[in-house]
Amino acid sequence: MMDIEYIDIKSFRQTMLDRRAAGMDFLREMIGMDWEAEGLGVIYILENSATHDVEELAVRITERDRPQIPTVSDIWQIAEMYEREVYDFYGIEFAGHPDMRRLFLRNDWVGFPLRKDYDPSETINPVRLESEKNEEIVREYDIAEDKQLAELVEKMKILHYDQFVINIGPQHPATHGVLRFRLSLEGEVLRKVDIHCGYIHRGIEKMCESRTYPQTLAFTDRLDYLSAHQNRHALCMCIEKAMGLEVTGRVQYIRTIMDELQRIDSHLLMFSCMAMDMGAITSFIYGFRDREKLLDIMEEVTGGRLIQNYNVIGGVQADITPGFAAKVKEYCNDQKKRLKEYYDVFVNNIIFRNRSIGVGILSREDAISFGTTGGTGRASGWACDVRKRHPYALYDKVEFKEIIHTGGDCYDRLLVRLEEIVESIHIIEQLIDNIPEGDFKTKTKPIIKLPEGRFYAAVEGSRGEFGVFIESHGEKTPYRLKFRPMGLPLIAAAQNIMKGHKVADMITIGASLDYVIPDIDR
Amino acid sequence: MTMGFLDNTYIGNILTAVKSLLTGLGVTLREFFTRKVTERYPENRKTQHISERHRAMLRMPHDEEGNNKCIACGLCQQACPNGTISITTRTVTDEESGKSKKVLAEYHYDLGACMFCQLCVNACPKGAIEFTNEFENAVFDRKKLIMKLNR
Amino acid sequence: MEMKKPVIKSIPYEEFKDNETLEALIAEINKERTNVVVGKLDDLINWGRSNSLWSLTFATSCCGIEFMSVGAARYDFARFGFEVTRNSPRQADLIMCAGTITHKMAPVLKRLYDQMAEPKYVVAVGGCAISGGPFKDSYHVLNGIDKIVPVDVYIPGCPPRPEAILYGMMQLQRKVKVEKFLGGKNRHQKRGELPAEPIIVTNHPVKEDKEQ
Amino acid sequence: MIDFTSINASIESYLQSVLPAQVATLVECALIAVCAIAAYLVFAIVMIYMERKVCAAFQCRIGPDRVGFLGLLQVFADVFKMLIKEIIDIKDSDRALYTLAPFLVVMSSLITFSCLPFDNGLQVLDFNIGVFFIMAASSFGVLGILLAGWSSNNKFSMIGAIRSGGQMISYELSMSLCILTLVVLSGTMRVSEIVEMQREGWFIVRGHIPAIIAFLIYLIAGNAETNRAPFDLPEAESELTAGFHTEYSGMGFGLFYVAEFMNLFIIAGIATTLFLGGWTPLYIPGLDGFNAAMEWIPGIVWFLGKVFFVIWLLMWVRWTFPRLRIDQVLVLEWKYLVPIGLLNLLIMTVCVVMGWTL
Repeated sequence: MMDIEYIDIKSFRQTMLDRRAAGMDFLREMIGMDWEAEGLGVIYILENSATHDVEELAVRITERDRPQIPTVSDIWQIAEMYEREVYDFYGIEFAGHPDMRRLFLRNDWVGFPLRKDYDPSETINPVRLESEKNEEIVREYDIAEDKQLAELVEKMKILHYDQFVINIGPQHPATHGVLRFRLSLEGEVLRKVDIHCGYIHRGIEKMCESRTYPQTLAFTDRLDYLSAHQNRHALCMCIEKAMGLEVTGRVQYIRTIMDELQRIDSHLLMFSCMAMDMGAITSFIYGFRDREKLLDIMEEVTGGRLIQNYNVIGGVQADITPGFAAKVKEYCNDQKKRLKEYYDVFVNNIIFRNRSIGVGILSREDAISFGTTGGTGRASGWACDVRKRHPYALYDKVEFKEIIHTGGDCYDRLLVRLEEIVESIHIIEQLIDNIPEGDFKTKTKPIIKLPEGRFYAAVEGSRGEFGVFIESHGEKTPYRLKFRPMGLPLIAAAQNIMKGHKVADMITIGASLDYVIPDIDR
Repeated sequence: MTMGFLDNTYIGNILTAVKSLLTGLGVTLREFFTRKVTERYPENRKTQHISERHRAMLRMPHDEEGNNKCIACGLCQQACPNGTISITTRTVTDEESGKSKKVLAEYHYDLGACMFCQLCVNACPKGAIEFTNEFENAVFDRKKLIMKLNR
Repeated sequence: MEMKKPVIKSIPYEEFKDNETLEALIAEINKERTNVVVGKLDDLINWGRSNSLWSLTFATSCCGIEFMSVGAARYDFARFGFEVTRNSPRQADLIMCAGTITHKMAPVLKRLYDQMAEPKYVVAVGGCAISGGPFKDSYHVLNGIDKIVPVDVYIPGCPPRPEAILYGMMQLQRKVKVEKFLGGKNRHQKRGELPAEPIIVTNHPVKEDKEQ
Repeated sequence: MIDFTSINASIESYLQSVLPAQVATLVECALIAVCAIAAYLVFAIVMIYMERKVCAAFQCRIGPDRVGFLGLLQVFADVFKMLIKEIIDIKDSDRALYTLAPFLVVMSSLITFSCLPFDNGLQVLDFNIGVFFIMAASSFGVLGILLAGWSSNNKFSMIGAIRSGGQMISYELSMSLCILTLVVLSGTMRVSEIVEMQREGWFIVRGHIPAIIAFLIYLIAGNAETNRAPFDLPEAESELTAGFHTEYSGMGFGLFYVAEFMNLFIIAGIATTLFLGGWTPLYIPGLDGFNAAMEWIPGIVWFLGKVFFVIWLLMWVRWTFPRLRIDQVLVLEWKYLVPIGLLNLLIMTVCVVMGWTL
């Protein structure tokens, strides 16, 4: 249950500045809301990166035609992206924001889909078969305090016509899905990077509002399919927390083990894809070869290779199979040997080292300001592991090391992932022999209703903090369900750190940040 | 990877580089001669192992007389998050007791939209439906993916 | 006339699914008789085409990862000669649409399809590409790519396992094998069957710039 | 051993006897052209198959095995497919240059290919500046790539072509330096003489350290010349989709594809001719019986055996390393390969002058 402090819009900016000065340097989450009669609003979850104190603030505005809230994008860099998202979904304009474009939807989209009064009919927004026009001009709103409504003050060009602009994506082998970069080049050097996302925006959050709680579970696997277990774990945890349901020890063990297996899977894929992006196809195949063994183990238990549908409210879908523990142990031993091969063939290779060391450096301050949790943050020296910050499941009972590197470059980002594989194996080895007997699922009522209130739960996903926010009005469907994307901070940071590098470095940086687009777009 | 006094010199750089490249070549050479991991589908169709729990298609098991366990309660249809299942029922009157009850007329299932979340199977009170691991389902016609599960 | 049945190594004809649609297609193609020489040449060309299906790498979400698995060591679609995945649509023979297609992506898919050189094929992989799958109620998801491009093979699954993708590719091979490249009917006509393009609304969403 | 010189002579005298002189020459030319093109295609097909199988083996895969026995017919299927693929007209492209570009690339490699001495006398052109001619002919392929990139009206192609230009022209230098090193050792530029001189010891052995260094640099530079990984920047898949040939479909792309493989063959062929003794058998001084046995194996087998070994080496490298970045490619050339190559040339010259060769 969250305790939210409402701030008056007049003192909003000052409050936010004060909070930042008080050490709240990590904007964990920014949630747009439509409370119908009570107006539109935004919930901010702030965290102190040193003490891990969390604070929840909210701001409301009753105006619906042109709601305006002062920006915080100059206080926390990530807010620039988050505010664009809120604008896209709720039409809230952020006064003072430098680039108020839609983030996910086409720029000719009609309406704001997450508002409760949105009309989804096909006649308003049909499938258009012509591409959207590139929007070179953006709106910027003046932040003048005395005015009632901030006015449009300036037109700014994203990319100038006299620049050599190339377009990478949305269908491009190195964008890991459907992300689109518009690059302004000078020779091979990037002068400006403009990232477009939304090519796989499926409106999951809106769909969840009309689904029962068990039905919402299925979507989490499809957000970031490489941390399917963790995502689902987070949502189950959030719902269980709201219901006041305790899961059995056996379930905790299974969930923790599965989360770590999934993490290994994701990190192996990250290594493979990074190798492929840099032209080392053979290393890519080695990574995949070993990943297949892991998938076999997971499939035997969960029935799925990628989309596993394993966690359910109150437990897991099915009990682990008898041979599970033995197979996992065999795999873990095998994988440790394989890791050396990765280092030999790819990581220590002089070509790779030259291409990744010192490339795309993200400083610790920027990492926190952008909120790039996960391996990317840890490669920049920020101890941001949710498993340590806000332990859940069994993570306060097992012993493991939080891998921290300080270089902040592409090389360190890869190293963090590879070393985390070892840590994950270490966690699994502590648990696998001690799984207690018990039920694999606590019985729940057929229809699940959550008590009124707001709930937030977070897990350490494969590439950062994955959070789930639920606002319940006591019904069997959530009033608002928001997922904290792990990838959005990453691409926000990417836009910044890519500048000044070469085209080839852009690919390296993209691969090392390890984003999964369906997770960004939701 | 240190070369002692040659560190960061012109020659030292060349030597470290060559050493790292040779290590890499060694790994691939070893793989060149190891046994390949490829599984020969479809040659191994008879012997290949697919996890029992793998979900590839929904099925309604029938006994020898062609009866199924479905009682047409519609819970699966309700549980389905995206309307993959549609059930039509008809009412039959039991001649002895005179009571009328709903029975299943047609059980339609759209394999092309199913997301294999298992909510329908979980919801079914009679265990009338289950997932199978028969994955060879590719067809040429979209209509073929909408299946009638009951006989 | 004896019907020409496409042969695929290791799987007998009868064990394939959806032979009815294929037979209907054969019947339609073979309405007009062609001479023997052209027929033989056609067989040769179709043999070449069916064994050299190079796919465009077009993966939008989860199914794309399974597609990568198909390319990796364990499933190895190189055995079928499919391994040359091209990143340029000009050089690809089929577009393997693996993943959800949203409203924003739809024009891109259509454009990629138009950029490909004939003969070209479309395979819809996974529930999302077939019907919108899990997201078919969403405001931003296209309910099946067959609304904008003609689809040759549907591979259901969410996501389909790698073997299922290989099976789908073999289905496509069968389809290619029965087609007529020379003289006969081929798939050019299929374009006409597409639904008419949706109505385009051109009004603008956000408020007009005040300066104007 | 079969001596192709006499066979050639007899064919020529036969043609001269039945046909008037000019016609006979024409027929000869046509015959040679047909043979060269046929051989070119056969080797291309063999190499594409080999590449797929070798690459698969390095990657723990099987590679093509369903089309024909062991997948032997795979490449033929690809050829049939490619031949009938639609050729797309690109909007706003420079059509003449766009069409010409792939032919230029193929022509360059075809001319170079025909200068390779496959066996004693089995060589189209053999004249006193043969090595020089090979260098010249092989280097105009870059023109085709530049034209392809320019005429496609595509920014990816353009970047690919520019990268290619910078890269190929740079690496030409160290390649020439290596060849020069060998010319210093052999004292001639006539290809047949160079091969003949290696009858009693290949140059890589006789030239010992400088020759080995030259061989390695030559392989690196040759790999870069053929635009293969780790130097495949012009078509860097993950950056530029397909680089300079992004807009080519059907046979246009097919020609680039074939030319890439044949360039690899040519690089290996030149390496064989200059360093590994061409078609001459393995010769170990002192072991007369062994040497006689080696003599029994025909020269063409020796030549192809060595060539495919070198190709395998290059494939091994190709399927192991990640790709370099454009500035690193140039740094490698100008900071490392060229200075080392120059020094190596000096060492070789000193060795030859002092008679320190074996």
